[in-house]
Amino acid sequence: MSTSSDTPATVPPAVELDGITKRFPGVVANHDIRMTIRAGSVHAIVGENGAGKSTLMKILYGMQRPDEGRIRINGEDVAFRTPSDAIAAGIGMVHQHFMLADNLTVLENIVLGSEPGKGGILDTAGARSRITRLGESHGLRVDPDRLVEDLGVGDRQRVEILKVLYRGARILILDEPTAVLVPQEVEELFANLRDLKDQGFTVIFISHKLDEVLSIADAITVIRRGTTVASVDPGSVTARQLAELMVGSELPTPETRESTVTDRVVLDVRDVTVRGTAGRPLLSDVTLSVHAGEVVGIAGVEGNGQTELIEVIMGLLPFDEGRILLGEEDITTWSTLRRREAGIGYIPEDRHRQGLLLEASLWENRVLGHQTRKPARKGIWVNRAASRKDTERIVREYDVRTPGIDTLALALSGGNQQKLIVGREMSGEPRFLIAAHPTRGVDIGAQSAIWDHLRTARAGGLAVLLISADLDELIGLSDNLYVIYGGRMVARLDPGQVTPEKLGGYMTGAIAEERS
Amino acid sequence: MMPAGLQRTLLTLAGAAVAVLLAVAVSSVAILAAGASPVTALEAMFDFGDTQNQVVNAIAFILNRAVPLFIAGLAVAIGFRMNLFNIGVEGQYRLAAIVAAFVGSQFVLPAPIQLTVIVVVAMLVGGLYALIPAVLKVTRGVNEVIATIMLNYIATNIAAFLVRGPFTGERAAGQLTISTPELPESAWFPNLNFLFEMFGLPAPRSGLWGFLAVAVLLGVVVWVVLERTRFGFEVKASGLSASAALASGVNPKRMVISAMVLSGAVAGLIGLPEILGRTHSYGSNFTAGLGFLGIAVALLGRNKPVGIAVAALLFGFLDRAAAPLQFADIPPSVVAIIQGTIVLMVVIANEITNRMSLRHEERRAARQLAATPSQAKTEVAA
Amino acid sequence: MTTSVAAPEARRVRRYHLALLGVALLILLLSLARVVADAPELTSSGTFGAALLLAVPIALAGLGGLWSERAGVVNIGLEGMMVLGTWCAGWAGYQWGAAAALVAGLLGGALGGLIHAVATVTFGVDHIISGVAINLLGPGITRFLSEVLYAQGTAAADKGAGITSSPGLASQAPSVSLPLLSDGPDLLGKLEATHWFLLSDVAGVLRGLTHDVNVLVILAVALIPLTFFILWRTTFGLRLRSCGENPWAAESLGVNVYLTKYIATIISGALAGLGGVFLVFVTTKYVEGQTAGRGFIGLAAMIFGNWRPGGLAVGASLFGYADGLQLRSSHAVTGLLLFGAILLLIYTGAQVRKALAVNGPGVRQYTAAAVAALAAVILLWLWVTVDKLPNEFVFITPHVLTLLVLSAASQSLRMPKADGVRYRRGEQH
Amino acid sequence: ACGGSGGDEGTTANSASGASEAPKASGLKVGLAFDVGGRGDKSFNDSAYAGLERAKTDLGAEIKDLSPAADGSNRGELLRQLAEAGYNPIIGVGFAYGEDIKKTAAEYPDIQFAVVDSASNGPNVTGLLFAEEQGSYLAGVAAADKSKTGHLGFVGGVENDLIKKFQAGFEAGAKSVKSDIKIDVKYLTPDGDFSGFKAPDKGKIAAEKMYQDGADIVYHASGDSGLGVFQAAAAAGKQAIGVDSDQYETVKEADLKKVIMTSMIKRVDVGVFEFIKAFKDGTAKGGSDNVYDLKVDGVGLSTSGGFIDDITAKVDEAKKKIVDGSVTVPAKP
Ligand SMILES: Nc1ncnc2c1ncn2[C@@H]1O[C@H](COP(=O)(O)OP(=O)(O)OP(=O)(O)O)[C@@H](O)[C@H]1O
Ligand SMILES: Nc1ncnc2c1ncn2[C@@H]1O[C@H](COP(=O)(O)OP(=O)(O)OP(=O)(O)O)[C@@H](O)[C@H]1O
Ligand SMILES: [Mg+2]
Ligand SMILES: [Mg+2]
Repeated sequence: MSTSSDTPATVPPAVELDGITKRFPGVVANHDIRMTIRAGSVHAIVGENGAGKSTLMKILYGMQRPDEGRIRINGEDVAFRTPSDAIAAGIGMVHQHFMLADNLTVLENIVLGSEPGKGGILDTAGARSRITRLGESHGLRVDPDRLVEDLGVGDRQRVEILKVLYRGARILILDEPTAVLVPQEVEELFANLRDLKDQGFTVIFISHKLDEVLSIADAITVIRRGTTVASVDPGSVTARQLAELMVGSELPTPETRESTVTDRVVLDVRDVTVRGTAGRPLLSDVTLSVHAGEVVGIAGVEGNGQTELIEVIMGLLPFDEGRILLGEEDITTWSTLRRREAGIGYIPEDRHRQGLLLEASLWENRVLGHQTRKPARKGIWVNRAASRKDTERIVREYDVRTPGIDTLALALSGGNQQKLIVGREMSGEPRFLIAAHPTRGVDIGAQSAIWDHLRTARAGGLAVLLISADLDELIGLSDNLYVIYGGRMVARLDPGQVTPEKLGGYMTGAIAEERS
Repeated sequence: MMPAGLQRTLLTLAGAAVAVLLAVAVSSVAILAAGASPVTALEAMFDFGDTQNQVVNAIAFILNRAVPLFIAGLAVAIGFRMNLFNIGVEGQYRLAAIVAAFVGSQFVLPAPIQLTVIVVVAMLVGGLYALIPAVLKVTRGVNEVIATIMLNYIATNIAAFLVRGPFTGERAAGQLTISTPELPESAWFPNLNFLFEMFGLPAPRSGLWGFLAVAVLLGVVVWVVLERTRFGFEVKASGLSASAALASGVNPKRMVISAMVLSGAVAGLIGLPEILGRTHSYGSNFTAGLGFLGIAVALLGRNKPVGIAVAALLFGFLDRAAAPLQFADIPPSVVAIIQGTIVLMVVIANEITNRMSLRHEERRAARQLAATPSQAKTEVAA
Repeated sequence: MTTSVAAPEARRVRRYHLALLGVALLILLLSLARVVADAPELTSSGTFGAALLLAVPIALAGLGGLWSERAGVVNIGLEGMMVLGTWCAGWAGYQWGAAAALVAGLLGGALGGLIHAVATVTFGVDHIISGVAINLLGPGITRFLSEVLYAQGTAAADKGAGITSSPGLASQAPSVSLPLLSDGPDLLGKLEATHWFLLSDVAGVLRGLTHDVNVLVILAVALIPLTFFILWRTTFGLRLRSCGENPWAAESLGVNVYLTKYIATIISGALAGLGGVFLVFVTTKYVEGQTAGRGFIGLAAMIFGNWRPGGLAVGASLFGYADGLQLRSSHAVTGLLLFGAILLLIYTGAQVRKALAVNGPGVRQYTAAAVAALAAVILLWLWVTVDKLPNEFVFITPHVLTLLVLSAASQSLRMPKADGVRYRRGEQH
Repeated sequence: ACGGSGGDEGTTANSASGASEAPKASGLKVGLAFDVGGRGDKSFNDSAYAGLERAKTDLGAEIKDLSPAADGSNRGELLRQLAEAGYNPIIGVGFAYGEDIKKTAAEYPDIQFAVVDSASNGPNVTGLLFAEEQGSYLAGVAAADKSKTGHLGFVGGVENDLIKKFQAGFEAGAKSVKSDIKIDVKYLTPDGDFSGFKAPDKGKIAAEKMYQDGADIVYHASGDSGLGVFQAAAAAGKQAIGVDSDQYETVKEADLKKVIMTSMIKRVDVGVFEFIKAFKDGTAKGGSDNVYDLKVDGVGLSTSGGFIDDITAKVDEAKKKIVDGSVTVPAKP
């Protein structure tokens, strides 16, 4: 894919980064980063989670200022103080997480910050026609007058790109744009990007998905632990080699060895429907069962009902029809607390929102969710001594890297926070565990540790419902794989047989409903 | 190395001290602008009088003033700890005070029973009145700040109606204040003057209100409940992260209701020190506004009982200065300015020190971990 | 494309018509209640004039709240800012007249807003906490200033100042009436005096709103559409609202979120201060304590109005109307009971119809209908039996109404998503 | 006595020593504690202060005045601090001091206390009472005489018993002239919510309504809110009656002066001064009330502006009847 258009040597590079260093309290996010990005190319940056990619891009976009180093755009030295400076220099950024105001319209989101109009009055009509034209010429069609909250992920992604194009950016930064897209949508996006490249745009592209990177990039820079470790040509490197550059070691694989599935059903979800407020049901007639010793994986594009499924099982979301059984007992009407007490463990998808009290100590986080059970509880009291002791055990057994158990949770890195959560949820001796994105944002060492813990528990008879966006993880860990699409279970697959491509087909609805 | 908790505490204290100093500086400017000397003002504030009597009176005044403020601060803090803004303490204590004063005047029982009944009635009324915004929030999603503000007005009017109508008591000829019937002596809370007499000091004129003991006890109970019990943990968790608490099985509706009712029940006690210790009835002179001051006291005390006690004493100390300042020909509203600026400065200082200590914590963790990975690696290798 | 463009337009038009229809219906019902309950005050021009007078400071405080909360800063300190506004207006007004009072009041309020902005935006203090501190500080500062500047022996004291009040304004703000209709021949007044069903009521309402109106009232009323225009039709307004919805997105597009929040909060304070100026204009001098909690009520009106200018105007009017009515006639308040009963009966009918239309259990509708019907019966019974409500209950009419409306409608309220959220540059939520 | 039995001994023991320890007054040291609002309220408190100042000039007294906190929570403390600083006599201004004076007077039996608007409630307490109802009665007589429409109004600031005395007297006086006279009554806030004394806008609205309904004279007892009543009167081209001080003199605006037909004057300054003088002369014994009524001109009607000059005879007649006891004015409506 390295069809680099011939550029005369006189054209300066679009971006040059020279010795960029950025320190955060306790972390050096970027250290002496150097790279050169050719104008009119797609340049990929790869690296593990936390390697410092987003930080580097935020620096390039003026959102953060480097402690050291120089930035040159089209050969000229620049010092951005705010994103407006970067925008003025022709740089646009699509962030890793959507940066959209839900209660504003698409139009308002797009024009925000560089609004057309005379005398401060917004020229809505002008903006609308410009957005429509822009959308048509780049194949990014969205209705400018809809509220963003009514849009799906794909549309939101398009709005984000339109935002950048609208500002006349010639250098586009895309920070993990494909994380929430299904393969088909990724293909559409790539078509757009190639189109842009042909029109002379420079694209900086960040992704963890190495196949994608190899298919789109003209050049690749690898970042490890905040510093540039290699610049490679996609034509002369394999995904495996790339990965080893990123990690600095062999890749682990989430392969499940032998089956431990029993015939004892632990969790039984029967015909669950959640209507929600707007027309389309959030979940319709979802049926699935998880056996002791079994890992059931749920594949699906974000926003297709996974969150609702988890919340229904945890008792956080009321549902309109159906039943849920835990073992023999009907838990449909049970409170979250009672479900947890009955042996449901929960590794939430967003650990900062649902899993931790960031401003509380580790041992208090150990109590969280277990406040009614031993060892955290003694009558009406919180058993501090026992909780602390058990926290020490978790820190030891799960290799949580922390100065101590009185440290506040926010001081830990994401991976260590995740290990603490996994340790906590396992220590309640659960019968059934919801593991939602258990290794998201976690470095590779911690990743394989968490996988090991899941496997061990599975061997011990734990029933696991695994939700993940990482298809390799899903295929590797699951005994059974369901695909959720538009709130329905559209397929049940054997992870031993399925390919990522086929999975993607079901996930996007490209392949029609089927039960195997 | 210092334990993390201690370090955080020290930083907080330092921040508070700086804030108080800054507030004093700001007020000094105001005093100078008023054409007086800040030094004179400071002297006046710390001038407790020349005689033992005066000093004892001053101390008793400060304590007597601090008691209701402390209780008010506790009431507010219970809600604040879980980001529940009970602005309605004002209405809750007023209504509780009048009902308790009236009920207490209707019968005569041995003092311990009589007092217990009054206290229980006050807590019940306060709690029930706080239940209204709690239920509205839980069932109808009504913002508790607005609901409690409205309920404050309503409580003021209901209290005015009651004291004038159904609950009114007899009055001496020529007395224009109206009040509920006077409490029987068994409902007069014994004072704590012996505390002074123990040290050979004269008893204060106003008497040291016995409710001080109840307040101290209440402070301990609230501390224990908030810091040591499962309920307290759930309050803290809800305050730090409502979503995490929910996912952990904490029932937010139950928490809102119980925290609000507890807050209201404590609020119900705010009026009792005055009623049981001094006026022996609820009258039209009843001290209003303690609920709002309670918010300030709770903020100063960072929603922790010990801090609230310190803040209440500080406010009591400043309020006492109103008279000596006038003796020194300085406008007494300097006190209000000092109180206002202290609150503002302290909340800002809290914010800064909090951020500093969090950042420090992160850095410390990173530093310590930077030292350990080699060990961890070797362990793995071994 | 055309349909999608037209859709929101159509929606807007429909909403506008609906609002007009609602107002018409309300007046019809009011006039019905007026006739049946024999309480002419319900629709008299005097009541509406008083309502306007009482609603304006509330609306101005509410507008202040709207500006800051749309930018994501919760402003419970409106009361304190309003107090600063009244004092400054009184102080400048007695020396240099009404225009100076206006400017000084705006500045005084804006100063309060600035303090709030420094605390919440720069230092990240919790918004409620900072607001409470300002409410403590406002009365303290003004009392102190009075004690210093209005003390006995000062020039101001000779002009009539005291510690609790400033001297009278050196010049008054002018008042205007609608020529012909509510002044001079006063056609509306004549029509009102006839007590014809509906016609007199409409005339009363119109005359009340147009007779002898202070220029500041006109300014205040104009500020409502103006606020709508600025916040929803200008680039600055878009930026401001984006700070209240998603400041991180705004920041990433080059919006200076800190600056915007500062401006919004300062304007918020200035508007609250303007409410204070209005109070001073009405009383022609500063009187300590004259704000009497209007800042809080303004905040309530704004929430009541779903963080929208039109809505907050309705909320403020409701307060003004209820308060004006009770001040003018305790008897008419009982007439309001009848009015409430009629409204509830209509609501009951609507719910029953909905319940019958829904092809499902419709339990919710039935309960709502039952509760409303019960309430209507109680109100009717009260209206028949109670001759004169105790004053205390009359005083709380507006507050009870607000509570009732909030509990009926709270779930459909939508506050700016990042309202009250601590925002720090470069940090994501 | 609040402290129960234990406290009593201490209290008596202290007060003896307190009195001996307190610096001996070189001359006359008079302390005065204001009600909420404090000195400079242009009303009640200032009137009391005028009496105090007169004591300074006429009697050579050393004077000290203190204002309470905004919530009035330190009234007792002010009295105590004055007592401890050797002031004697000590005066509390406002009925709110009733209870506090009672307690403090018991603690300092050697000091003479006086309380304005509240009855004596201790052997060393003198009540300085004013017959507001009598003054208001005269206001009612004047209003009824002057009224062309036979319709009057009364605006009370806060619905408490003190203000009701004004209402009762006014109604009785008006009815004595014209038994079927119509009197509209409106209070601005309930008891306990003192904002009714500080709400000119509300006073204006209430009075406006009365004028619209046909009242041509409105009497107000509503502190600062009275300003609104005058404004309403000016706008309606009608008249109003002021209260406490001669408001024709204290109100500065010319257009408002015009409408102030008369004011019901309450001579707190006289009460305060007379008490201090009596104390100096050794005749203030405490334990009784000094009633300032029409007889001693403690209350009365002002005549500034000359609006009621034509009915002086009628007013004097009514006054005479009250003074000689043939008419008793009710203190409750
Ligand atoms: N504002 C900040 N304050 C403190 N630390 C930060 C901040 N932003 C980033 N970091 C830290 O800097 C490091 C680099 O983070 P960055 O987000 O750049 O990584 P990344 O390569 O984008 O990871 P991912 O693949 O998860 O997106 C991480 O350790 C992160 O915790
Ligand atoms: N923007 C930020 N501001 C402050 N601290 C941050 C920021 N980003 C990350 N951190 C902190 O840096 C540490 C490491 O974060 P890391 O990036 O490894 O996890 P994470 O990527 O944030 O998790 P996730 O991928 O789920 O977002 C954590 O303590 C986190 O709190
Ligand atoms: Mg990350
Ligand atoms: Mg990133």
